[in-house]
Amino acid sequence: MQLDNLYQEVILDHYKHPENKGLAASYDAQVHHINPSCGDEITLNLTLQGDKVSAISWDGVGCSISQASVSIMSSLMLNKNLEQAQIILDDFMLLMQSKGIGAPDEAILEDAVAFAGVSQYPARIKCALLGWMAFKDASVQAQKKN
Amino acid sequence: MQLDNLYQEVILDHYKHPENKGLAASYDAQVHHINPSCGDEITLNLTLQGDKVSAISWDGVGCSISQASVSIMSSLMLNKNLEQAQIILDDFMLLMQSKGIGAPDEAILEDAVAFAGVSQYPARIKCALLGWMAFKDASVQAQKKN
Amino acid sequence: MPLDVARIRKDFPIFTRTIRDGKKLIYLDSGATSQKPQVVIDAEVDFYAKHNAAAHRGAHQLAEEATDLFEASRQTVASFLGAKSEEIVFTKGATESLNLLAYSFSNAEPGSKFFIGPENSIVVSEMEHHANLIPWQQLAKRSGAELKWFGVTSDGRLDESKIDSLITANTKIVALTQQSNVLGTINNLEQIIKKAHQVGAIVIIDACQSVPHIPVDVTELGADFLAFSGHKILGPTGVGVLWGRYELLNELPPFLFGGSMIENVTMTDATWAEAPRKFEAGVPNMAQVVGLAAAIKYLQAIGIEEVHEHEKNLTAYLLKELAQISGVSVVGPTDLSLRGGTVSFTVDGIHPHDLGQYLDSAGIAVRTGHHCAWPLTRALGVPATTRASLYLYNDNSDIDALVVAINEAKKYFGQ
Amino acid sequence: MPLDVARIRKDFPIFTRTIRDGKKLIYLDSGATSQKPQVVIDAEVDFYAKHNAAAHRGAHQLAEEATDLFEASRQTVASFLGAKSEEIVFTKGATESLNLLAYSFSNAEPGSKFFIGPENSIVVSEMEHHANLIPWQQLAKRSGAELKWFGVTSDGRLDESKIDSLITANTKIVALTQQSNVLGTINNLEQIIKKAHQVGAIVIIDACQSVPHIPVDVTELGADFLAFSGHKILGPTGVGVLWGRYELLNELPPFLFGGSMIENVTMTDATWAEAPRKFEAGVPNMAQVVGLAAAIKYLQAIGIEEVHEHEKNLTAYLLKELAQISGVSVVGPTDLSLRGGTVSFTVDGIHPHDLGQYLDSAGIAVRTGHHCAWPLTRALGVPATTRASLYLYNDNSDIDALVVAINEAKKYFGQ
Ligand SMILES: Cc1ncc(COP(=O)(O)O)c(C=O)c1O
Ligand SMILES: Cc1ncc(COP(=O)(O)O)c(C=O)c1O
Repeated sequence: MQLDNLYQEVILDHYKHPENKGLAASYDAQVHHINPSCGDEITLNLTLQGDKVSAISWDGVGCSISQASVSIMSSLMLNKNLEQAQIILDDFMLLMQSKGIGAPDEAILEDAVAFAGVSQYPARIKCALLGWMAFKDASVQAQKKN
Repeated sequence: MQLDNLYQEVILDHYKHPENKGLAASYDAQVHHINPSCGDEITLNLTLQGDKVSAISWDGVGCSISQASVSIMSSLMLNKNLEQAQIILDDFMLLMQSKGIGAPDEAILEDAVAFAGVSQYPARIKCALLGWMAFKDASVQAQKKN
Repeated sequence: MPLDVARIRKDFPIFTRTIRDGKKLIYLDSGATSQKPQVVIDAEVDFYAKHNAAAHRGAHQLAEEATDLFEASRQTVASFLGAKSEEIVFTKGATESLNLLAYSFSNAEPGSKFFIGPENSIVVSEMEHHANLIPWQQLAKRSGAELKWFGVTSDGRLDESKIDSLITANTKIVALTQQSNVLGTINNLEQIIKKAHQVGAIVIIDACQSVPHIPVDVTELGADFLAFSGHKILGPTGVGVLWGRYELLNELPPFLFGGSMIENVTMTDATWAEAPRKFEAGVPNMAQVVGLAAAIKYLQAIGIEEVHEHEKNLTAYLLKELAQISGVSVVGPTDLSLRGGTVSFTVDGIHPHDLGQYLDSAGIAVRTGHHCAWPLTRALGVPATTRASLYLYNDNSDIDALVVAINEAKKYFGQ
Repeated sequence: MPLDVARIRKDFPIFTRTIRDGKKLIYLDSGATSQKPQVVIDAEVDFYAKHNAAAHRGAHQLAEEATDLFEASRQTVASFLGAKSEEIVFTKGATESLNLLAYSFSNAEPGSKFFIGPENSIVVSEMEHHANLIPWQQLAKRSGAELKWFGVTSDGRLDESKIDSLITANTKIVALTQQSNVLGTINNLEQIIKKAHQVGAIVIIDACQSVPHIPVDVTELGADFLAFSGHKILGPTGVGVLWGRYELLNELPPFLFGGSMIENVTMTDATWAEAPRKFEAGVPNMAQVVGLAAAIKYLQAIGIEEVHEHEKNLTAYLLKELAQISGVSVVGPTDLSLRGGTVSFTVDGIHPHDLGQYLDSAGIAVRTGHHCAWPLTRALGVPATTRASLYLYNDNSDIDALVVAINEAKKYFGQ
C-alpha cells in the first residue's frame, strides 16, 4: 500500500511512544510553534551546555507525522553539538524537498530517514517540519542567552 | 445601412443646428448633468410660469445623440405644462427601454420618435437620456423654488 | 422528487477521473469548494471565445454583448435570492464581500448611519469562519468599538441566552453565519434580526454555507447585507456576491476605488456612481460572473428545495452510520431540523490529519483541521476535526465508502 | 523574427466570429481588455474538470494538485517579471492590487515605515488611470497627507521639470504609471525612482499597460511595488498581480482578512502568515491564476521582445496613416521611442462616441471617452478621444480597415 511509504512503522511507534515528551522545568529557551493550516502545536524546551544540546523536551498535540517527527528529532539532537545539529537539520530539510526521490543518508539522519515518504505528500511536509523549525528557533534563542 | 436606424436625419440635423442652445441669463433652476462613462456634459436652465415651461435653454458637449436629444427635448417641452411634460418624459423613457421593438406615439413624442433606433444600442441609451434626466431634475428644482 | 444522482454526476466532468492509482473519487469536501458542472465551464468558455470585451466600456458590439451577459447574470442572481438586480454587487468571493462591508463602515463620516465609534459595539459569534470574524476584529480596532460574541452551546448551537446583554442600544453591527461550516448548524436568525433591528443595528449574514444548500430569500430573511461565494455553489472560482438592501447599499461609502465606479473625477476629488456600480471598481470578473449565473440556473433547474431534501436524507444516513462506529463523535447538532450536510467528527486515537490521509488513500476527499474557524475548534475542546460535507452529487454509496474507510483506518492506526 | 499574425490569430477563437451581420472582427481595444488564446481557456477548463479543490486546504489528492498548479503559476509569473516567487501576490485585478497598497498603508501603525500622516505627501501624475489616482486621493484624505502630481507636457509626456519640488523629504509614496492607457506614452522612470529612493519614498508602478507589451524586469526597474491585470495580458478576467520587494511586502500590514492568511486566531485577535499568503485571504481565484500562467507562457513562447517589436512597427504604420487623414489629431507623443501601441486621437467635427459607433458598424472595436483617466482628458483640453490599441494579433490590414472607416465616417457625418 502506497500509504505505507508515509506511515513507516518507526513513525507510528514514535507516535504511540514518544521520546522526550513532557516539558522539563528548566531550560535556556522555550518556543511554541503552530501549524496554522491544521492547528497542530508544539512547545519545545532546549538547554545548551557550551554548544552542545544537553537537554531537550517537548509537549504538543498533532498528527502522527508531526508528533513522531519531533520525537525522533529530539532523540537525534540530544548530545549533538550545534554544528552537527545544523548538518542534520539541513539534511532533513533537503529530504523534505526531495519529492519522493531523495536518498537520505542514514548515517546522519538515523531514524529520521523514515520521513522520506512524507516528501511525496506536499501538505504533510509542514507537519514533519514543525518540530524541526521549533528546534532551529530554540537553538538560536538559547545561543543568544548563553 | 443598419446604422441609419440610429443616426436618423433629424438627429444629425439637430446635432448640427441645435435649438435653444446658449444659456439664458435668468432661470428658476440650473442643473449640470454628466455621463460618467463618456464624459458628455450638459447644463440646462429652466424657467416655469405657474406650471408651464416658459423658458428652456442649455449648453453642452457630447455626441450627436446626446446633443440632438437635448435639442429636440428642449423644443418639445417649451410651453408645455408639467403634466404634459411628464407624459412626454414617460413615453420617451419607455421608448428607450423598448430594445428596438417599441412603437412610439408620434402625436406625443414628435421629432423625438427619431430616437427609436437608439434603444437597439444599449451603450447609447444614456446618451439619449442625458438631457431628459437634466430636465426632470431641473423641473423638480424649479417647482420647489416657486 | 428524489435526485437522480447518477445522472447529475454525469454533468460533472471531474467524476470521470480517478484518485491515487485508479480509485473512484468520493468527493466529500464541498464545504471547502464545490465541483463544477460542464454548463458552468461552458459558460466561461463561451464568454471568452465569443463575447469577450470590457463590459460598460465601449460602444462596440462585443462590449455590448459582454455588458448584456454581465447584467443578465446580475438579474439571475437577484431573482435566485428574491432580491432586486441593483442590490447585487459582484466581488471576488465572500471574503471580499465581508471585508468590503467592514472597510466601507470605516469610510463612513461621523453622522452617517454607518459610522462606528468607541461607543458602539459589533456582535459576532463563536462559530464564525475567520472571514466573518477577523474583518470585525479589525474594524473594532480601527474604530475603538467593542467586539462581543454569541457563544456556542455544548451541542453546537448558537447560545442565544445572553441576547439582551449582547445586542443593546449601542450595537451597530450584528454579523452572523446562517450555517456553520464546521458544525453544520443552521441558525434560525429571526429573533436575533428582530432584536438587532429594534436597536437600530445593521445585520450582516454570512451565507457561504447556506445559499448553496437551502432556499434563501433575502426579503423573508429580513437581514440588511448577505455574502456568499460562487465557488461553493457550483460556480467558478474568483467570484462572490454581496447583497444589500438597496437604500443601505446606495448610502454605504465605496470600498475599492478606480474605473467605472465614479460619477466625476478631478485630480483631488471624486464622486461616486450609484450602487451597485460604485462597489465594482475596475474591469469586472465577467467570465466568472457569467459562470456563476450558469451555476445558479443549473441549480434552479434541479430545484434548490430538492437539493436540500436530498442532502437532508444523506445527512440522516451519514449520522446514523457514524453513530455505529465506536470511537466516532460528531460535533454539532444531531437533530436534522437544526443542521445541514456538513458533518465534523473525531475518531478516538486517530488525529484528523492522519484520518484524512487514510481516507485520501481510499479516494475519499474530506477536510481536516480547524476549517478556518479556529476559535470554534478551541471552544469545542478539540485540536481539530475531520469534516465530510455533502452536496447534490453525493449519494449513500459515498457514505458507505467513508464508513468502510474509517473502520479500515482504525485498524491501520491500531485503534 | 516578425510575428506570424495569421498563425497567431488562429490561436484566438474569437476571431472566428463576425460582427454586425457578417463583418470581420477588427479588434483594436486591447487596451481595455485583450482577447484570450485557446491555451488560456483550456487551462481554466482543465483546472475545473480535473484538479478542482481548495488550494492549501486539504490533505487529499485534488487539493494537492490544485495547490501545485496554483503555486507553479506563481513561479511562472515571478520568473516572467524577474522576481522571486514569494514576491507575487494574486489579486482580482490591478485595481485591487493598488487599493490593497493604499489600505495597507492605512493599516500601518505609527512608527512603521508604511505609516503616513499629515506631514507626508503622496505623488502621482496627471496621466494616471483612476485606479492609480483615486485610491491615493482617498489615502490622502484618510491620513491628512498632501496629494501632489506630475503634470503632462503638451506632447503628452510626464513633465519632470518640477521633480525637486514634488519629491521631497516628506514624500512617502510615489505612484506612477509605466505606460499611459490614453497617450501610449512609456515613462522612463529611472530618474524619478532614484530621486524617490533618495528621500526614502516607496515607489509603486502601475504596469497594466506595460507588462503585457514590453519586457519588464522588476529588478532592473528598481521600484518597490508593481501592479497589473491578467485580462490585459491574454489572461482570464478576475485575476491580477501585485509584486512587492520581499522585505517590504512581508512587513506591509495585510488588507483583506479571513481564511488562509493567518498564523493564529482567537476571538479578539489574530496574527498573520508570511507574505504572500497574508495578502491572499479566502479560497483564491485558482482557475484564473492558472489561466494567467498559461497566458504568460504563451507570450513567452512567442517572445515579449518580438511582441514589442511587432507593436512598434504597427504603431509606426498607424501613426503614419492617421497623419494623412485631414482633421485627425493624435494626442500623445509621435516619437516611437517614447510610446507604445495605444493611440488616442480626435477627428474634427465628429464626436468620439459617434466615430466609435461608425467604426463598430464596420466591425472595428475601439474605445471612446475618457478611458478612466478623466483628469488627463481634461488637461488635454478634449472632451473625449477615440482610442485604438494594438496587440500581437493585429496587423497592417487592421489599420487599413480603420483608416478606410474613419474616412467613411467623415462622409457619413458630413465632415
Ligand atoms: C493604466 C491602467 N491602470 C489600471 C487599470 C485598471 O485595471 P483593472 O480594471 O483591470 O483593475 C487599467 C485598465 O483598466 C489601466 O489601463
Ligand atoms: C461560512 C464561511 N464563511 C466564509 C467563507 C469564505 O469564503 P471564501 O474563501 O470563498 O471567500 C467560507 C469558506 O471558506 C465559509 O465556509
